Amino acid sequence: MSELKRKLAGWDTIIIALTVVVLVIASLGVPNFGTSRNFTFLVLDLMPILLVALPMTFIIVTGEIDLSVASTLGLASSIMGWLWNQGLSIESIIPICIIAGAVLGALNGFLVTGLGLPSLAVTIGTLALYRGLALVVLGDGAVADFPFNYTGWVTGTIGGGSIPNVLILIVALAVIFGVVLHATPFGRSLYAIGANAEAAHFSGIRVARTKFWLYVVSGAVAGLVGVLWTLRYSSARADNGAGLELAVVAAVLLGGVSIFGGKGSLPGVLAGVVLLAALQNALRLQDVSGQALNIVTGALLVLSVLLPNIATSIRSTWQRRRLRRAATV
Amino acid sequence: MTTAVASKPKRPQFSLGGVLKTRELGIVVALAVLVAYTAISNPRFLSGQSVRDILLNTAIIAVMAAGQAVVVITRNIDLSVGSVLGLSAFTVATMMSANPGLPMVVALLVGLAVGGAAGLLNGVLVRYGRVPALVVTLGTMYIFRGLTYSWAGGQQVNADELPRHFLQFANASFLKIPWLVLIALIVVGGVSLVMRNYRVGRELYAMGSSPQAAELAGIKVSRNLLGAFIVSGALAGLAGVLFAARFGTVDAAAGTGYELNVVAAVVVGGVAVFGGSGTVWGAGLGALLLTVIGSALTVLDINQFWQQAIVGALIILAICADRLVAVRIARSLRKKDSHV
Amino acid sequence: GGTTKDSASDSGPAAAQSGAADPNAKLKEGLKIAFLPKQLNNPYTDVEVGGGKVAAGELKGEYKLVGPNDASASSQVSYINTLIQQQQDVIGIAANDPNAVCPSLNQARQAGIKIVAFDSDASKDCRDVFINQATTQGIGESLVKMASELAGGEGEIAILSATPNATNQNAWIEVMKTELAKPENSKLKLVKTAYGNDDDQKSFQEAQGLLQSYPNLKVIVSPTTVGIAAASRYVSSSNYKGKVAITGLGLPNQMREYVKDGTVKKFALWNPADIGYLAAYAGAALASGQITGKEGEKFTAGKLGPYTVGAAGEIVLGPPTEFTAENIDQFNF
Amino acid sequence: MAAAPDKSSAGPALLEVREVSKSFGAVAAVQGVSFPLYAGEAHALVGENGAGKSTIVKMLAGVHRPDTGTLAVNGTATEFTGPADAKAAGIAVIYQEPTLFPDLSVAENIAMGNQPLTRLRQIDRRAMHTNAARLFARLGVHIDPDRPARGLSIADQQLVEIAKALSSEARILIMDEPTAALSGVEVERLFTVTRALRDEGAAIMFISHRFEEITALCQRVTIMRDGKHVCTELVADLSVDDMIRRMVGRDLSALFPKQDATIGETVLEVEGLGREGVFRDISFTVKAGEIVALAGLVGAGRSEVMQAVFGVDRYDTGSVKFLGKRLKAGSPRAAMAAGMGLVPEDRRQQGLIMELSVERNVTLPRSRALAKLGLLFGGSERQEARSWTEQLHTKLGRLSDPVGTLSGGNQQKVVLAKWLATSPKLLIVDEPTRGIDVGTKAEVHRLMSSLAARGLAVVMVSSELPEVLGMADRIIVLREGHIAAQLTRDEATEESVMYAAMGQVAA
Ligand SMILES: Nc1ncnc2c1ncn2[C@@H]1O[C@H](COP(=O)(O)OP(=O)(O)OP(=O)(O)O)[C@@H](O)[C@H]1O
Ligand SMILES: Nc1ncnc2c1ncn2[C@@H]1O[C@H](COP(=O)(O)OP(=O)(O)OP(=O)(O)O)[C@@H](O)[C@H]1O
Ligand SMILES: [Mg+2]
Ligand SMILES: [Mg+2]
Repeated sequence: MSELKRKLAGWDTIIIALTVVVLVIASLGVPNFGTSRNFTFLVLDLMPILLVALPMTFIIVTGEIDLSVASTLGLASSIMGWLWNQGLSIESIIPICIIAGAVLGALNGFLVTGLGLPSLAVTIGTLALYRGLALVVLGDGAVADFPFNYTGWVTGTIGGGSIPNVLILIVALAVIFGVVLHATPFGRSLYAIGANAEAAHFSGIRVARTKFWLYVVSGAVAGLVGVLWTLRYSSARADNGAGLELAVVAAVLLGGVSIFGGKGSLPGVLAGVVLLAALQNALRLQDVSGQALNIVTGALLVLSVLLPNIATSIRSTWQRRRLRRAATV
Repeated sequence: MTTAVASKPKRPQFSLGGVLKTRELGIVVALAVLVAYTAISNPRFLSGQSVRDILLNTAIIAVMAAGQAVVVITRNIDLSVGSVLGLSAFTVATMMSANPGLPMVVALLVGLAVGGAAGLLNGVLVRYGRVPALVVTLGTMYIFRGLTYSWAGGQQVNADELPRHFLQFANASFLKIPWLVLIALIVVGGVSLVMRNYRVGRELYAMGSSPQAAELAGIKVSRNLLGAFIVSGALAGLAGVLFAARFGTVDAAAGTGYELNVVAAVVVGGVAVFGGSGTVWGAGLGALLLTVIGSALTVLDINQFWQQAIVGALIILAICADRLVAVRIARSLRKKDSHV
Repeated sequence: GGTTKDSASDSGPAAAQSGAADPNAKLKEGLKIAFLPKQLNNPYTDVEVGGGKVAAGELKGEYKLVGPNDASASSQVSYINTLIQQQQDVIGIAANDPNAVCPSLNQARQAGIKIVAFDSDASKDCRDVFINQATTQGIGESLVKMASELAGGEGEIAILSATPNATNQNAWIEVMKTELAKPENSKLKLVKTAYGNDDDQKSFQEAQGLLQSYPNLKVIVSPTTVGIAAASRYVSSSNYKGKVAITGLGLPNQMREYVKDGTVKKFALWNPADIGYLAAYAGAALASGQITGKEGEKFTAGKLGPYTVGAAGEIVLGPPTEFTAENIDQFNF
Repeated sequence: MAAAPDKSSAGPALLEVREVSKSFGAVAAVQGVSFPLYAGEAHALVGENGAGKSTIVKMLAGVHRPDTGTLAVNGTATEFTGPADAKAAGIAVIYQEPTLFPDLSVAENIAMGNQPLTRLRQIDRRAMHTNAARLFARLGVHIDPDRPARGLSIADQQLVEIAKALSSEARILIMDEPTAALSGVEVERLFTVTRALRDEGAAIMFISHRFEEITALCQRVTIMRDGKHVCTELVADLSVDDMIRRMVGRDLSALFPKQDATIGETVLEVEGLGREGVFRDISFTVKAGEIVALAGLVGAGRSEVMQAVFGVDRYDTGSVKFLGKRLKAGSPRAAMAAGMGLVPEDRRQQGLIMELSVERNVTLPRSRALAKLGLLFGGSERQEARSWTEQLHTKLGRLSDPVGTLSGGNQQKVVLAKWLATSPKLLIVDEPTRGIDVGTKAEVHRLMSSLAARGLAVVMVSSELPEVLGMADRIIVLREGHIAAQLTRDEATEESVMYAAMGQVAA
């Protein structure tokens, strides 16, 4: 089977196709889905998952995982609220929150690469730790009085048109991450690490250092998303983004990234995120209950991997049959 | 996760038995210290009622941890246990409230069956669908929860709708030990024994240690893998029954978020997430440790907001300690070699 | 320089108040009335919105119920957005976070949708009216009153609340504290406020924690239906039964067993169904221009009779009912 | 050499391969091959890399199912649905690549599947331990049965595999290049044991690229070329040259064509290198155009030394100088930048990334150099990969195929290509011709000496004495982690090297 055909058989391509189909059907079939206001809502809803998914893709490609992202987001949000109450200017708070995220990421990175602890275990620990610290920082209160010119920007659209401001940010970051992963030596090294860390080490790739920086980036992005989240809901709270981590992992896997590392593409992941968000948005417009959404999400997740496998196995058995027949005649 | 040799602890199974013990010994020590400290600052922590409560709270997580450990040892994971608990708990609760006449045994069996079925589905998808366990069980986590919700809707089974003997089961005890605790002990003990001393157990370790090699060695990989997931599911189902009996009130949200606690317990208990090593009773101890931490913090009257942070920190400490022991073992090995 | 807390201009443009009220305006029919509770699949909520459904029927309106599975702050927003898309006439909302929902609610109001907050208020400048189950003052007082009676006027009491940032619970607790400060309650000592996050098991374990940490505890006051049920169940199954009294706000159906077995002497609650019912009528009145949410405006809420909009657009349902072994069997919710 | 008792061929075949074919996608790995395995006879299977030997092994083991054709056990055609069936049929297999369970103890690895049981059907640990110990004694190796398999050197792993196969007391023993990782002594021990089994009436199938081993052990040989069956003959009736001619399909130029190179300035200076418990005070130099061989018994620490020099492994004492400049310890990247390359001994774990395509593997160390403005475009990598794989005559389907689908020897060529592509000044090759057929071996040797002639410095770790003696200008012999002797090309003989390596006169 040819290069092209094999590419087409890949999960990510299937997901991308599926996403397009869903978008088309929804905008034709679902009333109010196609409207520009709904588009804004859609973008705002998928923003956090999509942004966090970018570094998460890198990390999973190297065969590790980061379950602490949502808690990092929450902690960043708490810090933002606390600093705001201290009377700092929002212009200085935002970079501080991003740096804070980076630091939290660095701790993950150190535990994983420095001490060689399994990332799944470590980030389950920091998941609890960071969320706890978020509570310590902001307590049970919520800080709300952020300046409208910022909250407004996040929820607003370019010149009041139909393109949300945050879309620029999303596209920019997505492009950067995509190019780095798919067209740079660094990107190549990530796949190598994910597929066989020892061989990568023997090829002169700095395995530990690379992973460490991935966690730092992941933390920083989570911090940024914490800021955006806070501004969008104009409410800084300790429990912001709780439970987001599994949604992100789900989206990344749905996008065709192998949980064992070494496989996956960013376009696939983007498609995965959009697919989930669009489906939920459309189904909600159709008054489908939240529980049904759960079932759909789960089913999609499993099917996205199951179907291609079934397809290939059918193909191969069919081939063996043909050979046997050829041999008997 | 990656099997990066660099980050993979070098660790014997049951050879160097002494060293192996120290791995769980670490947890035991941690437990002792924590209990001692808490008891000193508040003696009531060791009062019958309090100890009883802790054990009762541990029982449910411990039962699930035993099943989870088996799956993790085969280099897989089961994130659906929380949802399975919810499904089984709600099924059993509605069944018992519908016909209060049913004996406890039936409830337990139904719970096991529901869970087992769920586990079977996971296993089939992982083995025959060749879908990574984390993906499958993350998916079924959503699916089972969704099913329970759409079935239960708003309704909730309240204590007053459940038959006495069912609720009694949580507190009633057999020679001073509450049934719940007894069941947990039997489960953890039994599974540990099988995993340590029986062929199928060792085969599960082998599968986790090197899946390809397991295939070549002619191990019945499919059978064992399905078995592992069924056990994990069934025990989650059993936990569901215990949950219903203990908490009386059951709604569709029962057991939400348990999956991470259970995995945490298993990991703290020293089971390597890359599979192939660790022990079931270690996982049981992990569950106990986490519960004790939880109630100790409440008893010590630690600021509500600090509690979660402390739990997280302690989890990480536990993992670090485990790693230290592992490194020590690796060292001792190297030494042995060099004098060959 | 930069934008700081002090220099910040206050949040967004509040939606323009629709003109003057016309008390005799006829209630419109066929109104689209949507309810967005804190979270679905919670028995208390179901009773609440059940009342709303009845009212919507009487008003010949279209009733709709949507909502998240988790009571998290932000999860309600996407549902509000959806309701805006669907051009509802009235949204009845129990806010998980008074501010997080604000921007969307204002968008809704700009789109001409009337917002009725019930049960748990959204911040004032993004809703038209708020249906208050009872004055915060009233509830706080009756909670302290019951606690004092059960404790025999003196001793340690503790509070088992819902989530640490539940708007209404915190308000009530504030009132309780001021009440306890009064001389007649000087012998009552509030030793701790624990949070069960409206999660049955967490509440259950928090109750355990309280009883272990405070041997001389006399009363646990739980101003949340989940908390009081869990606490009662723990006490009734432990050897604290009879030694420690439980009271607070609970659902008769959930509490019946513990009232019967003596664990709980008395607890209070308003009729949740009436809240939804009143919310629906208030929404209709708004949508029909009978009221605009200004203080002093009057309207009639079907079987509940006439109501007056209070300060800051608050509409108070009425005093809570106390349930005891004697009267509990008359209620079924 | 025990000549074959010819009557055995009269007896019925324990196992018979009948017209089997197997293809993977486009690659026809095996096409209509037939041969018998007789009781009490050792049967060699030879062919170039990628000829299809391992594929046949895997079909006999029940890992692959033949697309067409059948396997007959005791004359009755049978279908293996999985390795379990093959085991049940009394077939024990040593795969080309070790297949141990790193977390389990060595004893348990050996016993896996048929552990001794107590009456409670529990595993009898003591019995298991003693069995393992007995087997090791029989093979004369020193491995602690209770240590985990993780951390064993390839050689030790291979020995455990052998013990595993012996423990199952199978009637049919299939060995796919079991000696590739072993040095002379172990090979001899292995052969004594195997001969014993054969004389007890077992049927042996033996795969190797070393003809002296085949003539030493086997009575019958089956030759394959490009997946096709060439012939099955008595070893006695064929000269080594006949075999090579039939298997390669042409006459071969001599092995070890060492051409003299002008020795240039010193490239590598190792000073008193040492690592706790593995090696100590290792000092030597390598000059441009020189081929230095590291000889010694398996486990002598040769790989560890060179890995420390290259920086993938740490060292506690001493220093490494490259072109006069001191090299940063523990940094392969620094070593590469300075112009060093290391072809590691463990292809699967260290040399290649099995899931990645051939091209990605070849260009991995070079991706930075190939990038334009920091960006990589598919073209540049592919060209690089194509030119090098073609120079080494690598047998592969598509450059985008996962390298794991190549045959053992072809994988080895890819590793060589990967490092030659970095055009290094010093190339360290650890067991460069392990599992490589004669044809390729000759190429690799020619390549090495021509590179040396062009001024490349080469350090070669090898367990194959002929190779060491044939290729090296200088030979450094390691024993138990320290240098036992340094011999020039003229001083070096089989005896002198073995003497140094074993510390006593080689019997
Ligand atoms: N799993 C597989 N998928 C695709 N192709 C394969 C697979 N296994 C083997 N092949 C191909 O089949 C052919 C024969 O491989 P095989 O391993 O049998 O050769 P071999 O004789 O063992 O070579 P060597 O002496 O190097 O081990 C090779 O071209 C190889 O690329
Ligand atoms: N990964 C490892 N972990 C622990 N010990 C090891 C490891 N690899 C090798 N050793 C030990 O280090 C010593 C030397 O290793 P090794 O056998 O690779 O030396 P060698 O001379 O390179 O042998 P060969 O290259 O022929 O395999 C042996 O005692 C071996 O057991
Ligand atoms: Mg081979
Ligand atoms: Mg070596």
